[in-house]
Amino acid sequence: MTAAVTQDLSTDLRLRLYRLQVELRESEQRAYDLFLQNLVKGTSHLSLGQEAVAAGFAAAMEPGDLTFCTYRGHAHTLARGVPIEKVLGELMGRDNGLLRGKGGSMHLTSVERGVMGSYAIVGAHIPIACGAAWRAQYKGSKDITVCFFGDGTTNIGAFHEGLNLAAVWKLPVVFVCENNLYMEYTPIGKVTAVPNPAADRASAYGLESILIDGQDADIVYRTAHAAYDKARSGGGPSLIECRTYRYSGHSRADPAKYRPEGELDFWRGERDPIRIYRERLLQAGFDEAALREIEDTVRRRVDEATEICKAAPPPSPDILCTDVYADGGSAWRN
Amino acid sequence: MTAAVTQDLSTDLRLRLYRLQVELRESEQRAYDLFLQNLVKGTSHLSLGQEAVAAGFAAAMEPGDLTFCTYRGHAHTLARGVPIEKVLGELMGRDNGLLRGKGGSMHLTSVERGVMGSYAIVGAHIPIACGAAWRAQYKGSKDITVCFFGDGTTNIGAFHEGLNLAAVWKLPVVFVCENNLYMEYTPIGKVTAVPNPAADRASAYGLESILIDGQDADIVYRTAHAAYDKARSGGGPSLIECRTYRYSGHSRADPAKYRPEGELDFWRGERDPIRIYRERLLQAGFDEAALREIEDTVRRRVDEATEICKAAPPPSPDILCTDVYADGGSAWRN
Amino acid sequence: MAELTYRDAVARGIAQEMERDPDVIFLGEDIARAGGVFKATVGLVEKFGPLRVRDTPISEQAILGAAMGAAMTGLKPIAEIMFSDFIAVCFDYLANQLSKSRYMTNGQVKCPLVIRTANGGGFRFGAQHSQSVENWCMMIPGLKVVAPSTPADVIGLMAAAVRDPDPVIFFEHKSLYPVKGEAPDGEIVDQLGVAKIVRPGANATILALALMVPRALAAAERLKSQHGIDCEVIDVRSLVPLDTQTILASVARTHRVFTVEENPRLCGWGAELVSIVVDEVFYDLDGPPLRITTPHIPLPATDVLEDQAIPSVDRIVETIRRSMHA
Amino acid sequence: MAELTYRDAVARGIAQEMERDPDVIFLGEDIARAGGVFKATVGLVEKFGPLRVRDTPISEQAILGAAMGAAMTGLKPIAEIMFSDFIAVCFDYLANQLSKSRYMTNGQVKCPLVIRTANGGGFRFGAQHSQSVENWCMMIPGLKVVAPSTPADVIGLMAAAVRDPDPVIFFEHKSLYPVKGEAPDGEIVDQLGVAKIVRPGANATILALALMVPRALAAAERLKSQHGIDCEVIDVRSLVPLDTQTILASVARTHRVFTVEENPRLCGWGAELVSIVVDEVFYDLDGPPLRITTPHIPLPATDVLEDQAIPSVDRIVETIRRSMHA
Ligand SMILES: Cc1ncc(C[n+]2csc(CCOP(=O)(O)OP(=O)(O)O)c2C)c(N)n1
Ligand SMILES: Cc1ncc(C[n+]2csc(CCOP(=O)(O)OP(=O)(O)O)c2C)c(N)n1
Ligand SMILES: [Mg+2]
Ligand SMILES: [Mg+2]
Repeated sequence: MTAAVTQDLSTDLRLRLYRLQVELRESEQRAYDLFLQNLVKGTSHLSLGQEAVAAGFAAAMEPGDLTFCTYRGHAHTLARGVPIEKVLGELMGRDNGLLRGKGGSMHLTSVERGVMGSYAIVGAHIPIACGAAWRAQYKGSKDITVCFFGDGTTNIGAFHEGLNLAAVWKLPVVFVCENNLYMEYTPIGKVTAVPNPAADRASAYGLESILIDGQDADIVYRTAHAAYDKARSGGGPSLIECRTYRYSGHSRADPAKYRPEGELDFWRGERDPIRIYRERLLQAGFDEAALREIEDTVRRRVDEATEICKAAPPPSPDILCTDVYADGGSAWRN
Repeated sequence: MTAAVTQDLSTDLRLRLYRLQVELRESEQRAYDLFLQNLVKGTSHLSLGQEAVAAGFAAAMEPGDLTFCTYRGHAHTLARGVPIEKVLGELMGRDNGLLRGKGGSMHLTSVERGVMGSYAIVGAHIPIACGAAWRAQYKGSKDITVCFFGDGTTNIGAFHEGLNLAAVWKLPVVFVCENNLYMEYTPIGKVTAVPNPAADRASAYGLESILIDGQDADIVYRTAHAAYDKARSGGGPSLIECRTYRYSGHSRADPAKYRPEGELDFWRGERDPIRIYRERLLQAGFDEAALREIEDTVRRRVDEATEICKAAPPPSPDILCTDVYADGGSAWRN
Repeated sequence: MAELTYRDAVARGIAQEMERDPDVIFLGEDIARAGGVFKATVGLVEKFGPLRVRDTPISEQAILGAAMGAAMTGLKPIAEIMFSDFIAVCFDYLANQLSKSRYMTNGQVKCPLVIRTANGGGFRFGAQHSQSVENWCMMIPGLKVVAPSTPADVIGLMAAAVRDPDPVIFFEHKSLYPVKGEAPDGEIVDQLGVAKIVRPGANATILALALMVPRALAAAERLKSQHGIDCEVIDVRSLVPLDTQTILASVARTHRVFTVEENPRLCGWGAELVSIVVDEVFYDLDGPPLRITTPHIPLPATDVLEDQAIPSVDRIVETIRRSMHA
Repeated sequence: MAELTYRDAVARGIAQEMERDPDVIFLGEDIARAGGVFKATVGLVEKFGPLRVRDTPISEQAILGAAMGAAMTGLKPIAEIMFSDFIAVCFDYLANQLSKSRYMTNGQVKCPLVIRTANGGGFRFGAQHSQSVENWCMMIPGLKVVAPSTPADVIGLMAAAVRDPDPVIFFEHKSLYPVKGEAPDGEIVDQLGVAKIVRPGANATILALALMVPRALAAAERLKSQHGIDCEVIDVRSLVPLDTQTILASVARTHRVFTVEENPRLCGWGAELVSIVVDEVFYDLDGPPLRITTPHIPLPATDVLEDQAIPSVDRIVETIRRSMHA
């Protein structure tokens, strides 16, 4: 892991990275509160603690670039500019949700914003992301595709097939492994043949081994940028492993008792991405009031979004059978 | 690839390796002749040219060790001592066949001889072999499991899942990649991200990279022996890539026109495993008459086997619905 | 007699078989130390140790492949596929491998194993974590398919499945995990291929499975009390082997049949059962056999939509009432 | 009008669509330089180049995943799965991904793609290379399922499938590849969801698909000439969308229905069609609807056994004759 060098990042960009991380943190925290209030339907998988990864990769993307993520996708969806109320609304199963409640928290999608879906079958989206990148290559368009997944995902077959295809076809796709140390409840090291589940496998696809500190948004941003440039200029795919940590349990049902004492405190303390970034900005001479202003604005937006969602009705039962087929319906017969 | 060192192999073993290779060659050649005479039903996948791999790995196995192979499994089945007529009979769809015609050439199995099946879905048997090895580990029995597959198989998901599981659980299984340079008709290099499809991926499973000359039965035998010893003594799995070549097309329907001019001649000439081995034996002072005697005996056995098969009837229609379930029948209802 | 949940019955059923036979081993994702994501396997690793209760990587093909290899060579594995939807990522093992190897090898290879998996809707998990996929398995020759609806059946059918010499898919219903029921003390061993008449009735036969059994029962009560239609409710329990004797005898008595299933409409097990009925007792029927199913759609996530999709007591009542012209 | 084989019709159908629309791309194993293992795609890479006709690794999940990703973002991929049995190794894409993404995303994501695959028996390839798996796909909401029986239908239905905005599974029958038929010159564009009455008849309706169509026709001829039973034969062609109008109208006219399918018995498409018929035109039926299927067994390899397993003209004739008491 290289040290953060921040000089060449613009002031604007640095504030944007900070704002984004705060927004992801506050939104996820709110999702958790709403769950405690029994207002979130179904399951949810929070990214608390993993904000730097989502913020850094998204900030380095251009409009038109594509995101593929997993059920743990709230942060990646928000980071592409999808309004908070559309995400919270979907979690709450309201008609104003991104998918009007049809998909739920595990399938957040905003084609408009380039979020081409959240996938709940581990690894399935890796080949799908290849296909999106293949389209760009075939059409000669300059967009790139970014595909996020967890450490546990590196042990499933679709990972292997997708990585090999991307490498052989030199596709403009960037694979991002968020290694948060656990698959569901099992430590990743117990079920994986190599210590770094993605980085130690890059060579199996002829790719460079890249392992970075996922708690440092600047490092993430720079790494992302380099990989995107390479992809855009025909250099093919990258596989980037980010060391990170999730503060909450795997999903809403999980109290995460399997973690060793002190582990959470360590990460939430000195390894917290927002704390790290805030301190760096202050040290670099940014005005604390400006940071407070960002934090307050974000909180207001999250509050507003929450109210919008609470006021929103559930979807109409009429949409139960719509949009199975392209004609808008579900008729399987003439 | 290391040079062959033969001193420490016993005379008996060396003759056995020779005999085995000749037997595989003659049997496969006969299968091809029978196909030309329209006596082979369905498809068939010959191992002509790949005899040293099958002979070397089988000769190093103990009774009770287990073989898992693919549709290209005639040689591996014969190498464990399954009678030639049982293999040819199955290819010809006769009642005397190993499976009475129910399985066909792609599913040769002899539980009695430790041949736990030939599998026709690429890669499927890799996790299955893990399970057999897991049983040995759990039961504390000393047998090992050997799993053969092709270069093209390294790109399918099941390969990845099986290799990782075997490594994590330290299973007594030896994976053997027969790299014959082609998947079906496509050169393996065109669809694989690394030059050596298995050896270059061993590190992704924390395994040593092993790449050997698959045309030299002595090298194969020694490598097999070392891997088996390691597996038997609790050292976990090995992944061994053998460079080899198939002389015929992928399957009976394939004239193999996609191969560059001269390639077949090169392999069939100076790289032929039987020629290599015969010359080595002669140089080491073995009597040519003894080798001729082996060759003649094998040919006689293949002739006899052929006659047995030609005389054998097709299976009775009565077996159509037997052995779907353990009660011997196929009743799905009471 | 003890009261226990369907969830606890799973652990008890597995423990009963592991205690009896040291060749029974159990593998799956997060099943050991964590006790399973549905907490249905809590305590097993403590009781039987990490060599018999084994956490795996996220590798469903490796899970089923390893189970098959172990079964072929003498063990009796129980493999968990966490959600039945994930059968799709390891379907080759079900469809082409463990179901067919006995036949293909002329009886040489045996695959005595159990695949248990959480099936069905009700948790607002959306389209990839809520499906009922009994039909994906019923259509594959060589498999046996079981789906208990009560805690006692969980234990008894688990025992029957583990002791069966063929591969058995054991569908546990997610929404039944918290449901309580009575179970006798001591060993419980049931039989595959035996349906249960859980409510006798004279006017029509309702065939149901898993979560649809309590719904069919509730519907039958209402049909009786409000509409005077007396339905016989059969808990099919086992799709393969199928207890056609009990089913056909009931239809021959009642002259009408309705199936209630969570499968989406096309090619569900209801279609198979209806086809068997019309093939074999056509002339006993007084009216069309009807299927009550989830519509042919992916499952929606949010509650108002999911509740509408899966057959409800209301829908069962309405369909039967209308069809019986009451 | 030209005579061509079913095999050549595949390449012609794909070429017709690739010529029309530069967004149509084609991928699969050994499809380009080698022209496919069934030689059904010979000449395409020469005509359209290696960027549009692309050989892949042995990675069926990557093939379907890549096709889906390309379809979602604007292309119209045709993906080959060499043998339909291999659908089992990439079933997640069919069952959970490309079929469901439109619904789950409230209509945002579109998946206009075609998966073509060699289906069915007759080549003595054994249990893992001979299956008919139309039912594996028909049961999945969101998919369309097509299975042509003639060269002209191959071209026309391929065009319809490629131009369709939904994912379509296109089952080519291995045993039909060498069969010749007439096809009009020039562009051929057919329609999904339209069955064809290939032989009108008054006494019974036979519903068949793919290789079973010529067999049903031969059986109908024999039933007529030898037993005086005049059967209407319907080539169903498209299982989803299903032409229930043509089917139900025919049954209402003939009062009897028989399905002929290669699917193993349980939960085949025959069960679905029978269930629809009894649900909707029960009172028009003069006798039980019967299914003529492969028995519920894995397919055997050798000729004498395979020929016995798959419905034959003899078996169709016998079943219908006996059921019609002729
Ligand atoms: C094919 C499949 N197997 C299992 C699951 C259940 N499951 C959901 S998330 C998860 C853990 C994934 O771990 P990782 O890839 O590290 O991602 P993280 O949740 O840590 O972000 C598992 C096992 C699934 N959704 N899909
Ligand atoms: C899952 C799957 N995909 C495709 C095939 C078709 N197929 C049979 S053999 C083969 C090539 C395998 O190549 P390799 O692993 O190198 O083995 P070889 O035939 O060269 O011994 C292919 C693609 C298959 N049987 N299974
Ligand atoms: Mg993780
Ligand atoms: Mg090969």
